[in-house]
Amino acid sequence: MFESMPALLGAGSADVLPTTVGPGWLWLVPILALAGCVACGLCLAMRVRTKAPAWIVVGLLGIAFVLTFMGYSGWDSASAQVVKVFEWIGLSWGDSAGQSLSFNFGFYMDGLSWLWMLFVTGLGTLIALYASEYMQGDKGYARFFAGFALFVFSMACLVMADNLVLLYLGWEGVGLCSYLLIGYFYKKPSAVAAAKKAFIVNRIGDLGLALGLFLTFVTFGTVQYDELFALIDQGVAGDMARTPLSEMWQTWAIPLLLMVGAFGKSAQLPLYVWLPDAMEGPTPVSALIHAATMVTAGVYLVARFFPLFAFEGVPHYALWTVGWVGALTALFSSTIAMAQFDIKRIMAYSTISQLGYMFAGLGVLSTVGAASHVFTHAFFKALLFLACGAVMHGFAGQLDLRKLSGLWSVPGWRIVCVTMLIGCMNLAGVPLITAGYWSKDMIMAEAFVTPGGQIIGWILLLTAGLTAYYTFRVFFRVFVGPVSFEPGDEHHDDEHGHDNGHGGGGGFHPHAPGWAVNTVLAVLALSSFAAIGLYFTDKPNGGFVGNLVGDSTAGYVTPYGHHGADDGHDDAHAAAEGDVRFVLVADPPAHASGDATGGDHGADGTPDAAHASSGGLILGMDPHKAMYYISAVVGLIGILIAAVLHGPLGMGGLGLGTRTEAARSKADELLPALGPVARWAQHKWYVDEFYDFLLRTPLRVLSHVFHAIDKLLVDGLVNGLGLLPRAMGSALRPSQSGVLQGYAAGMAGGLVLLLVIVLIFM
Amino acid sequence: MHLLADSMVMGQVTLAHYLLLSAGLFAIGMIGFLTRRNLIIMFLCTEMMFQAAGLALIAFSRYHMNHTGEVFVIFVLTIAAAEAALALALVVLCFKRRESLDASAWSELRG
Amino acid sequence: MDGLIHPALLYLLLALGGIGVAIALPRPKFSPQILGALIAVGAFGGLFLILGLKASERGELPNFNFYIFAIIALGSALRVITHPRPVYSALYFIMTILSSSALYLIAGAEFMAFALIIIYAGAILITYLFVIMLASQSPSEQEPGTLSAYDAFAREPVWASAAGFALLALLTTMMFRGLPEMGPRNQFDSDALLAQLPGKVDTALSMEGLRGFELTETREGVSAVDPAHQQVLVMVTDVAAFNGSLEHSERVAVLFEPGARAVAVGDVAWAALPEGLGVDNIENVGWELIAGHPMALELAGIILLMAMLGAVVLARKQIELGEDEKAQQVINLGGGS
Amino acid sequence: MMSLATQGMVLFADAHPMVEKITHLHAEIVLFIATVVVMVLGLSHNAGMRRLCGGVSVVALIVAGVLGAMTPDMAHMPMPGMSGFLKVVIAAVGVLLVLLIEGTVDRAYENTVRKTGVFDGLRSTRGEFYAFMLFSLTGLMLTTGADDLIWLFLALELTSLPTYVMVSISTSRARGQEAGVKYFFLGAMGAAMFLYGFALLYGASGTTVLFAPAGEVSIASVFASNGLGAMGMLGLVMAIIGVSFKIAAVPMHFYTADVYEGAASSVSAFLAFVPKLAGFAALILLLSTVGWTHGELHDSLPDAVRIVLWVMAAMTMTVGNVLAILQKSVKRMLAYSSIAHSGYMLVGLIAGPGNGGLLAGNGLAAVLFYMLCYGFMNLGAFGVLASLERAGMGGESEEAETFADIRGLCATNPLLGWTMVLCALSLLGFPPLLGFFGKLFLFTSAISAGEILLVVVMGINSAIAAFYYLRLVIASFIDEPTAESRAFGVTAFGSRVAASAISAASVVVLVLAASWLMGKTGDAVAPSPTQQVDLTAVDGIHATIAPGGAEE
Repeated sequence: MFESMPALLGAGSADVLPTTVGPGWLWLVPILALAGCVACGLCLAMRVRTKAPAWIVVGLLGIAFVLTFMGYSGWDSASAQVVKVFEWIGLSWGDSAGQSLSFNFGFYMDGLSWLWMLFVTGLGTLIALYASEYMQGDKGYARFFAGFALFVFSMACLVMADNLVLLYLGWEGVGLCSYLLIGYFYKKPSAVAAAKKAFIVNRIGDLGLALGLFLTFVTFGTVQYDELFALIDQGVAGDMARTPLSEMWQTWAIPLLLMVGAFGKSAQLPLYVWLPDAMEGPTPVSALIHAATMVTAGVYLVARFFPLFAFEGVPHYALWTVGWVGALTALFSSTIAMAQFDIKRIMAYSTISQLGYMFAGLGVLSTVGAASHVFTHAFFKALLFLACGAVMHGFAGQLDLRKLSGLWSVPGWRIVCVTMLIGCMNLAGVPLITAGYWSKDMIMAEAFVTPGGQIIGWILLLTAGLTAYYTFRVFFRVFVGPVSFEPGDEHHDDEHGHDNGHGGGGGFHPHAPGWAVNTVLAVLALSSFAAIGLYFTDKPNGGFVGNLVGDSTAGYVTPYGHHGADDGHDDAHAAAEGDVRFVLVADPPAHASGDATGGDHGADGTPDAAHASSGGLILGMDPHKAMYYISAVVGLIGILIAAVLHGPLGMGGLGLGTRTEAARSKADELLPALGPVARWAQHKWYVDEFYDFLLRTPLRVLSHVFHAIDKLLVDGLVNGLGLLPRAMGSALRPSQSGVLQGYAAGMAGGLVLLLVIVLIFM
Repeated sequence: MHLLADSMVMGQVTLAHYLLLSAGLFAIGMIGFLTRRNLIIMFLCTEMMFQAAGLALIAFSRYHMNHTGEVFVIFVLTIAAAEAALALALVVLCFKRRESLDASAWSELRG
Repeated sequence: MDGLIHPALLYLLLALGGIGVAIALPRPKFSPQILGALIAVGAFGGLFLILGLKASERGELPNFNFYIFAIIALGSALRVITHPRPVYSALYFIMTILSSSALYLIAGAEFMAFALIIIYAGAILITYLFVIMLASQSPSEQEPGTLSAYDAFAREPVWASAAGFALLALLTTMMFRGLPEMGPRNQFDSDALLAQLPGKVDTALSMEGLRGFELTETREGVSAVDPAHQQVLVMVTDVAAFNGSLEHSERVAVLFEPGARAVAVGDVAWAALPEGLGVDNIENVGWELIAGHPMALELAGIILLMAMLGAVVLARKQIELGEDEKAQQVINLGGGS
Repeated sequence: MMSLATQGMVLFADAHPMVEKITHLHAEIVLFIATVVVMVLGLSHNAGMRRLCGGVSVVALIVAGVLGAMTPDMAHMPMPGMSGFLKVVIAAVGVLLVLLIEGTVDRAYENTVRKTGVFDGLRSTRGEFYAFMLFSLTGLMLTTGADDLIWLFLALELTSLPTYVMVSISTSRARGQEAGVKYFFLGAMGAAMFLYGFALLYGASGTTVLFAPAGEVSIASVFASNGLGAMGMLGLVMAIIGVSFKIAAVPMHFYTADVYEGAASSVSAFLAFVPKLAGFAALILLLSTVGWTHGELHDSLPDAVRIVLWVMAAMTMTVGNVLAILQKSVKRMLAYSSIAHSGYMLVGLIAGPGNGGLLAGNGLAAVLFYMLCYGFMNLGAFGVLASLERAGMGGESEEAETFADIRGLCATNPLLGWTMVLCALSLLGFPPLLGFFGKLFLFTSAISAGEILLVVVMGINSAIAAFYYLRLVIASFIDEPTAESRAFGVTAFGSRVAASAISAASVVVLVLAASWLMGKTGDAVAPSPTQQVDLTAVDGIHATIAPGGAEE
């Protein structure tokens, strides 16, 4: 049977990560989170009004983080630790393969799991600490932390699971927590609607995952990762005949189904609609769940099943879809972000956009890039959200960037401003000094050298510029410039005493963040920078994330070997492991053979040749290097435009400094008459013309179009999903007329119709 | 009684006669159930459908030359009697409340 | 056998019957019920006629009485659903039951025929009549001879007839198609039953003057051993099987010496079976009921008990508190003294 | 000379299946005795004695459950262990149903009696109500072990006839009677349909015995040797359609919502479990006579039957779900969802016991397991409604019914609120609750049977179900209590609350035992090792007795 397999696959199971028995105490990590949930539940029942729930959760999550870190330190890299806690389901209905269904409550800890667990527990602790202050005084304090802890528990199950069923459990669990926490302010109808929307859209994705799960079980006869990946590695299905996977349609169908699940959870086109609305939840929830952790579960899922996604010898429909959808999502949502005024919504769209980057990265086989971006994004996006949250909290719910300005100069807000700047720099990809720049570049560079990925690369590059623009638009509008703000109309349930907020800026005193918020922001800001350091440590193996991904299911199918000088991460590792073998279908033969001829690693050895055949040179340079320059330039241009249009360089100019709110608002309007601005400075017209007709109009139109598509088509689709059953129900409702004989007629008619069916098919 | 009794063996064509009659009674019973609005007549129609089944059972019993079908009919009669007892009690109860035997009078629950 | 009735003819006549029923159902204004009934009965008559022709072709024409009672049964069934007065409907239903019982008789189910008359026509239908009398508004209050609105006309006669006759068409199509495919028939086992009715054998033999036999069941029938004459009487239930050379199918008694292993034709002394040594329908049914379905019999008893209880519970005064009691109840609930 | 005496004995034993059968019926006998006891107790003048009814029923059910667990396997059945297993399930759920039904009928009257001390035997319906319930449960247990068409017919009727009475008398409002009339009349029509089907099955096979030991004639053996034929097919399909009235499958579903809404909540809970289980047991038995060996791979029902069930399953799921979305009344919504759940379970019936190949999901085990899950979660949801009441017109209390009535339940009554949330999530199939495992099992079996399209329909329907189950969650967990919903207090009958809470707890706790339970259901439908349809046996029956006279 082996002759039917590609020669490359002949290496046998040696390529699977060897499994070792992990530390038995690892179950404490999820259980601590669950204990936190139970404790908060008790607090809720006992009507505890103090901050005890917060401290319990912070403490327990902190311990969980420490335990995770200990476990990670004790992890023998290049192996997957398996911890079996107890057997959950053990059924068998025969002796042969596939005639049993068993799965454990157990953990499979390879690099991917460790990476995710580290930032899930770490960020979880930090954000819980933040929330301890942010949510202070809210009536549902204990309820919030119960949901929060339950989320961490579910996420831990999802990430640590050693089988698909437990993953599915965690998957649904995080969805439920997300639903409960989005609907946390249940008095707001919009929050309830958003919660429902999130849940239902996620159900569509979950349906894909569930079908994928079943199909996996049908195909492989097991849902346990270790057995599953061993089979995939051997390239055979789990039936008696050991059918080669390359001959089975399931091999490409399973990834497609899993992909649908991933799209739902990670808010990709067209299932992204729930995420912007999800911002109705409390900001810490947005930061943790809807920016840093849960939404990356889709990336995790694809990375986890990467061996199947990139399985050689079958069409890679799923991988290509992932790449293209990711790229388009990135572009699409960044254009929408440009037209928004609500800073949390901007962050939400930017999250979707960045998730698009990650998927695009996966699609172009850069699992390391995707994982790196997940990692850095987790920090800086959490940071951005928390900073926004601090602003929102301080200004009584004001999130409109037209109504906030110059926070830099407001006393007590300096830390928020500085951290916000750091976050924005990361998101915008300010070259060299920000982690976001490196991780984003990793994806783009891979895209350009991947055959067929150039267009994705260009899209991502364009998106990078747009990202830089809208990120700094927020920063310049809100934090720089003259002090001017208008408090929101939201009265928190807490007793902070902002009830005089309605009187405009005059009587309103923004409530500067306290120590917990500032500490968390500072720690996150430092971490965002420190994340760069992590890339450059242990360089031969591609840095911290590269190492981790290399020692996981995502890395054991390492894609192309080719890398720029500065982060030759997975390459060397891959070379050492000797398993560079999966190539895209679209790969030209030359490249494939280069890779295929017995671990020679043509791509690695002669990168230029390989790239010449596939991607060609850009600016006479190796695409990687070129990309570093190009993306740096693009990013800086974006920032520059933002500065011109919204910041110190624009409008009134640096020295003029007397711009009014009205003028700034006008700048965002599409009105051809720009009024006062035109009169101020003639020479600014060029900028404005350029802005209006060459840049802004098309972009506004584009974003309007996209927005319309969003509202009409995608939203409509989702609403339609609800509408169709309702319409069917309304159509069927007359059948339930309440008249006895009407029912009897229905029964008789049904009998006749079914007998006709029998007559036809007999 | 042997004047009426047919030959010992019932052939397939004779069986077809009985089945046609039985199916006819069943269909007429169903039509009656759907059209008549008097609760008592409606129930009478279900009795007719039961009777149709009974006739088929007797015919099959003869055809197969065993008596299980006849015994089945005894039980059908039992159930018909039990159902009739309950149905009539229920009809009386309903009549007391609405002073009408109209089935359509009972259509508050709907949707 | 597939060609019992040509499908086109079958469906045509059924459609005619459907139209007839639809016409016959009572309507508020113009209601040519007689015409409809005639059409419907005519259609059914046509079907039976065709079947009868087919039967005479094959030489298995049913008893002529069958046709009479079949038409009476169907006609009165039609009248049950078309007659606007409930009492008449019930009476016509009794008519249906009576003709059904005649058909039972024709099919040789004597016990069930009479049971049907006693139980159904006698007991159940009388209850119906009683309830109809009880529950109908007395006509004297209103103008005599008027009907309740719900009795006066039928609900959706056309659609209901269409559905009913479509069902009939499907049923007959499939049943006629299924008839020739039916499995081989079981043998009439009433003679085998003799084996299990030793008392009956004993009585019959005594009546024939064959006394003093010890009766024992064997596989083929009953062996009656005459100790004095060292003879064994075996009643063979299936002579053809007992000896392939015999073609007639009377039941015979075979007398032969005890201990004989094989029975050759020459060794057999044939004697006619005593008169009365057969099993009646009622004995068959009784045996099938008691020996075959004893637990079902118990179960039927439980169901009847349940039905009795149910009827009592339903028919007695319900818990409907009067106005005073309701007021009292409110005070009780609210006051709680 | 042969040993005539011995042979005679053997013949006699053969002729009396009663002796043999009665060893399988201990549980039913105990229940029937308890029924009679309860009937008599309910007429007592002593209020204490009258209140014993519930206790006696519970004890009897527990004893019946234990006896049911000890029921010997019925070797001649295609699934010898099914009856014993189901009896235990019935007893377990039955106990909860008894607890839930406490106080259903004569609250107002009991209160009057309590105040005045005057007993009017004519107007008490307390004992009888329990009696009807036990009658019905007895019938249900008998259905699970039916090996004869007559038996099956009687057992099904014994299951359903008492429920007609229960619905009619469960409330004194007109709605109860309307529900009773609809249920009864349509039920009688359904019964006529399956009776006609039974008659045709008898006609096609010449016997009413469904299953018999190898070598004896039964419907299963005749069908196995002669094929189904058009007559058998017609009979089987009519029987299936008629019986599907009990499980509320399309096109026999029309009564469901009206009846569930009109009856008291506790009776609705009863209706959603008892007749439904009876229907599924009957369907499993009926389908077993033809077996799932007709496909190309010997792995499916005969085409026509499969397609009929397919259409019914798809329609049932869809109709139930889309109608459930539109409801304002929780009871009606649960009724429609009950239709939908029947649709899911029909998928398991189509899948059948599997062919033992790769991933042999056993659809029948899945059906039984799902029925078990459904029994608990549905009972919990109805139980919450039955546990909430407010003073209504005329001193009679009203039960909670609409979504508005349970708004903010988690805040006003956390126990009931969380019961509702858990049961709703479980009904939705939310992991890791019990309902999830039920669906998982059904999905797996359907996929292994190759019914991919049906699985997709089922998946879509599960997604649609989210719309209305979430409304339950939202109403009880997220919505604020209103004055209207605050008017509802917890009923005086603590056992109802206990029954609901126990159901919700089971939904959570049984998850840990899910594997064990699945194993049990798997055993329950494991085919009999001796049950091979002996093709030669049938010929043997018709073969004439070989000449040879008296044998040795």
